[in-house]
Amino acid sequence: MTATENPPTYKWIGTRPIRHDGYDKVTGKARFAADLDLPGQLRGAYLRSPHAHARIVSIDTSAAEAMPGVKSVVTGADFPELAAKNPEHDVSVNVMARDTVLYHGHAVAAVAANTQEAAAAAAAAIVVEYEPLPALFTIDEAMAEGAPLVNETNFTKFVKSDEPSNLGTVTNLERGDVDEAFANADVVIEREFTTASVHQGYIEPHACVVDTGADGKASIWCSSQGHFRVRSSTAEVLGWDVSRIKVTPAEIGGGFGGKTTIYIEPVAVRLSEKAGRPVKIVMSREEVFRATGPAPASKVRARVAANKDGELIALDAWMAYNIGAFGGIAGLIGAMSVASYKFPNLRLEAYSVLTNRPKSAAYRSPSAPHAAFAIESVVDEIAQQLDIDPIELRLKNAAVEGDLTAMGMPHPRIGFIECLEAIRDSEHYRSPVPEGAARGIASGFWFNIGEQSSATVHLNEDGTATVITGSPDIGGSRASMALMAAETLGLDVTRITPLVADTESVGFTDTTEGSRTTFATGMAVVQACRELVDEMRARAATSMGVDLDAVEWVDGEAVAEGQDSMGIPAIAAQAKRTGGPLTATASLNASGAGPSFAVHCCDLEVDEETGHTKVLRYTAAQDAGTAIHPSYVEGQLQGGSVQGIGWALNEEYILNDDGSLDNASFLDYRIPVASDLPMIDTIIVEVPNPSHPYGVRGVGETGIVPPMATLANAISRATGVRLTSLPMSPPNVLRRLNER
Amino acid sequence: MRYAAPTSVDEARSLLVDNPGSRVFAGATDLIPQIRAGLPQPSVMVDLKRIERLTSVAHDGGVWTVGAATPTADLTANPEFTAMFPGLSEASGLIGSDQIQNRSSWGGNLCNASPAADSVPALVAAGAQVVIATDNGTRTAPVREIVTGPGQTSLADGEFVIEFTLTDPPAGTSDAYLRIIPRTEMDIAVVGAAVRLSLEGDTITAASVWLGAVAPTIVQVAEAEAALVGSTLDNGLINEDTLATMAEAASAACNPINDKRGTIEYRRQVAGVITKRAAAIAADRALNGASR
Amino acid sequence: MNRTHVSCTVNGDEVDFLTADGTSLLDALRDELGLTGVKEGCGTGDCGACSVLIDGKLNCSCLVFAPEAEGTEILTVEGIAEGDHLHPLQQTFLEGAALQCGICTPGFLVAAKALLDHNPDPSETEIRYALAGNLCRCTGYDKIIRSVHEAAVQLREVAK
Amino acid sequence: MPIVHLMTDHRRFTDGEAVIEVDGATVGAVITELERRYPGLGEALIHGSSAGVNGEVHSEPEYLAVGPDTDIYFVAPLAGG
Repeated sequence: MTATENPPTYKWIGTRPIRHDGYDKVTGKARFAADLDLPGQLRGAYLRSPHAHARIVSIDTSAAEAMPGVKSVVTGADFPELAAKNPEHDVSVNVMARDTVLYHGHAVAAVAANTQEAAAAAAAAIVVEYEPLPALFTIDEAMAEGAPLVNETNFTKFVKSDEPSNLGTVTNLERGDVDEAFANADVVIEREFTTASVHQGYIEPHACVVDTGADGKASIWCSSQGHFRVRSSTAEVLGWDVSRIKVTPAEIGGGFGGKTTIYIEPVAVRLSEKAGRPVKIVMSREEVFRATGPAPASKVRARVAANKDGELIALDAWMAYNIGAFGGIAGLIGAMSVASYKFPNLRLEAYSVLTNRPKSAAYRSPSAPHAAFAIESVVDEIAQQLDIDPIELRLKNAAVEGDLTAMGMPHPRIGFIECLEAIRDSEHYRSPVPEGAARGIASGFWFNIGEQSSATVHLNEDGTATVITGSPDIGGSRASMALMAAETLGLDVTRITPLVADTESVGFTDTTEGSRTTFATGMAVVQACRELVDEMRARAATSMGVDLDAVEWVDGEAVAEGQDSMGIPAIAAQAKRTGGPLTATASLNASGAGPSFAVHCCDLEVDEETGHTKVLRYTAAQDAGTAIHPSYVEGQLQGGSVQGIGWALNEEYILNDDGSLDNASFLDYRIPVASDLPMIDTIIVEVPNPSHPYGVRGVGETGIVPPMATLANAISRATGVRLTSLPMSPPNVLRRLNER
Repeated sequence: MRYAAPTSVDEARSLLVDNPGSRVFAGATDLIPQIRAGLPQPSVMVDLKRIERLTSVAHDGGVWTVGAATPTADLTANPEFTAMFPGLSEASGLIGSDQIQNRSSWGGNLCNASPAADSVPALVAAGAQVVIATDNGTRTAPVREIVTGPGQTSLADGEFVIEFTLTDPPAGTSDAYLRIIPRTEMDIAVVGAAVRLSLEGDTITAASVWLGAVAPTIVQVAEAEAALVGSTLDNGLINEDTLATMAEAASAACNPINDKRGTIEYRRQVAGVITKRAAAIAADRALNGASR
Repeated sequence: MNRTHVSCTVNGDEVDFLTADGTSLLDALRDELGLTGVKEGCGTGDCGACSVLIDGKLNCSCLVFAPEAEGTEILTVEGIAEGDHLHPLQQTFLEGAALQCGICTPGFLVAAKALLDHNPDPSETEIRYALAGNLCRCTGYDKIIRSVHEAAVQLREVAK
Repeated sequence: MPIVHLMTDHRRFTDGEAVIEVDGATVGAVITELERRYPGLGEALIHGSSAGVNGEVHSEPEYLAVGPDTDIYFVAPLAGG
């Protein structure tokens, strides 16, 4: 279903062609990073820290080096020390520990050998002497007065200080007079919320194949959301110029933010260099859980004040994000993500807190889900207490164009109201709540970003076109690029081949993150296609012998009065005579990314004897701006929703006392399985983004923001118990029900 | 490490006797992850699935003989077996995904000796016996005597289970198995409860109640059995007092641990819940089976 | 480690290969036979990305020792299409946008084929439980379930 | 003159002042002027912010032209997942 405001008429945009890369993916031909092998290739394996925090006293690799089949061994000593202020410093240390291990599973050494088994055996034969240091795992421990340092090289960002700290950022945002608002409020609800650390859970483990040459250059094939960032980060970690590295993106088996950074590539480069052979590293699932990803755990205290007619007059929140062993800005982003309601009075205090846990990574609207879980829960409780329909309460307070986000900037044109109305008017919301079940709704917001993109369009000699970008395709973006090119050129989408090129074959392009690819890279594609259209008009004018001004471009054809119109194949066929190959390139730093709001609705029932929650029905409405390929927009909404449902119900990092991960497998890190879920209905709301030629906002991330509160709000209505801690797993739910 | 696929019990026995550190397997669904996780590798991995007797299912003279390596998918797909042992069939069908079901077996589920094995409480409730290959012949033992602790069995070195035997349930007898898992599939039981009971008219004349995943080995809930025996169904339902007594007894019988799959408190509480639910299902089945 | 010579049929072709005895069938298919459509997501039987049919039965190839394949018939995602004619499941997955990143797709196709081979008219619940051993993190399963259902409809039409 | 809006975090350089009129034809010129007036603020803005101008967020906006009535909102740099 699509709710569209003044729909423009498009020929290709909004259609649902089969994605171009789909055929290879359903026949097993698609090449993911682990599917590539090079002649003479070695396999790499890691030794990882058995301590959450320890000084490395010594590393003895001699036994490993002497083992059969072992070709190279690397440790922290094989990488240059970067200055603490270097933006890649933390990545460098995370890739391979130097004198200190900072979390259980931190890479300490790596081996390349003829076989995976030989490499693993040799890694296990490396002898490391550790001197354990105090390890901190929770926000409370790390923020406690006099707490030992998690990481001696962390300095709080945006603050001038020479003292290392356990805080990555400290943020205060304030407007209005919060204390007075609370003093005058009719209703005040205050709750403390906690969320567990969760993993992105992409099904494909990190993998790369690296070859290094005698010319001192390295070629990397890898799974990544941004191969240009792989290039720059790897170069920095190695102390190299980027020109020494070529990165070719393989198909990527899921990322969700977790593949926006690097882990294995510089290690593979050094192993390959030292061995003089290609090296392949494929993480095990256990390594993925122990040493990559997770999104932060959090603790949020939220207090909301309202008038009795449901006007939300103030929000006062304290937020802390457990970001693992390295600096980061999760707390700042979390505070900035507070943007859904007008809240004339607002006070946010937010912290990014370091602990001896794996370095946290982005995960789909990073930091926003934690804040939304708290605020959407408290707002819902206000609606309950005032006996106001939860959508009506939100409609009354929803931010519109010109209202301020927490960071003080006015919203551009946004579609929050439209999303609320879409759910309010949906068949789902209008239908009675099933007996024994309860219904919940919640909303979510994410900014989306612009950043740099490049695109090249080649018109082939037969009139087909190739669209080349530098944006790894994690969810169907190639199909979107082809559709935007088809629309702009007036060319059948099946006559367009969209490609993702390596770092040497296309202009610089930022990572696929921040829901930016269809927006920003799409903008580059449209710009390149427009230039190509201008060039085709010029060539047609030459062929026709008329002035350029006399030629118009109409539905894929050059049209001039008194002349036979020329289609793209005819123009392509004339290319050599009219000036040579037809090609166009565009590069840009996109501004004007359009925020995307979402509103979710679910019906669920709770087994009050066992604490099980069963989601019976789920509907997600989200503002796409314009849905270029509606199937893949729906897919983003559905995928985000289900990741959120997993986050809400069962996913969590369970740490042992020593900081090791107790559930480093898909058996016990419980992402939703097909039988856990109902169909996920979607409503694509289209409030076009005025800053994009086709109105695109980007939809990749917001979908994960509302589900936790959506479910908690429904559970509250089902049981009378307000759950404030994630996951709402059966034991946790039953414990709270017992306390009733 | 060497792989061997004997085709007879004798051949398998010889491999085990001749190769210290060897190990039998059927589905390998636990063995391969254990090897991956760094547990010691067996000298010889003896694949039992090529021995016909170990993958055969026979029903003869009121006795079921089920090869120890028979895939559980074969059992759940067997309508005659499932009609007689619906609870045991559903317990067998809960061992992992469809993929796992084509590999998992009673023999493996039993001898892996996890306290959470789904089929074991149901097998014991059904009075199953195992035929064990010893170093010079065979011996028979009740299933409940095999597991002695987590990862521990009473099987001597070189012994392996050949087959399971079950006698047809008496008239008016049926069973049920329920488990608690966080999701709907793909999890290890947090608690499992098997109940088998017999009816004469509306009166329960025999009952067997066993719990999994709440102690180092499965646990019999004798008090629940005692509460059931002699009670009468009211409109086909076990009365509330009996259910409450059972639930309380089941909770009390638990000796669980806190782990990543559940807390002590949770396991105790839900053990009672699923025990009474399983009993209700078993009673309904016994009644409807008996009335047919 | 001992090595074993294995002969079997893979996607209709008789093949043989030499494998270390402890090697998984998954690694043998990928490394010895080049069938990299079979994916590893976990190596412990929890994600289903390595699903194959062995003698018509659905298996996680990561939980099978390669020597066990002796004499069997194996079907991988590479063998589902007949020549250049896609299997209805492949076609409905494409048309129904049942894949995003595509890493789980081979396993889902094989598992769905196993389901439809013995249950031509599964309910939504049956499809969901039959595919519970296959993890997908991108789609939320919705479009996969719909596509399997649609393929079942098409296969039943063909069978008529 | 362009009107600069500062996040709370940046107001510690301005003695709590949230909205400041600053001369400059580009965002970069505005930042330079802010640094001159409030030592440290310019550096903080260069290394830790994007700018919202005319409803669009710009990353690394130093050369972006601004008019006499343009509102400039300095916000933290964003990424995403």
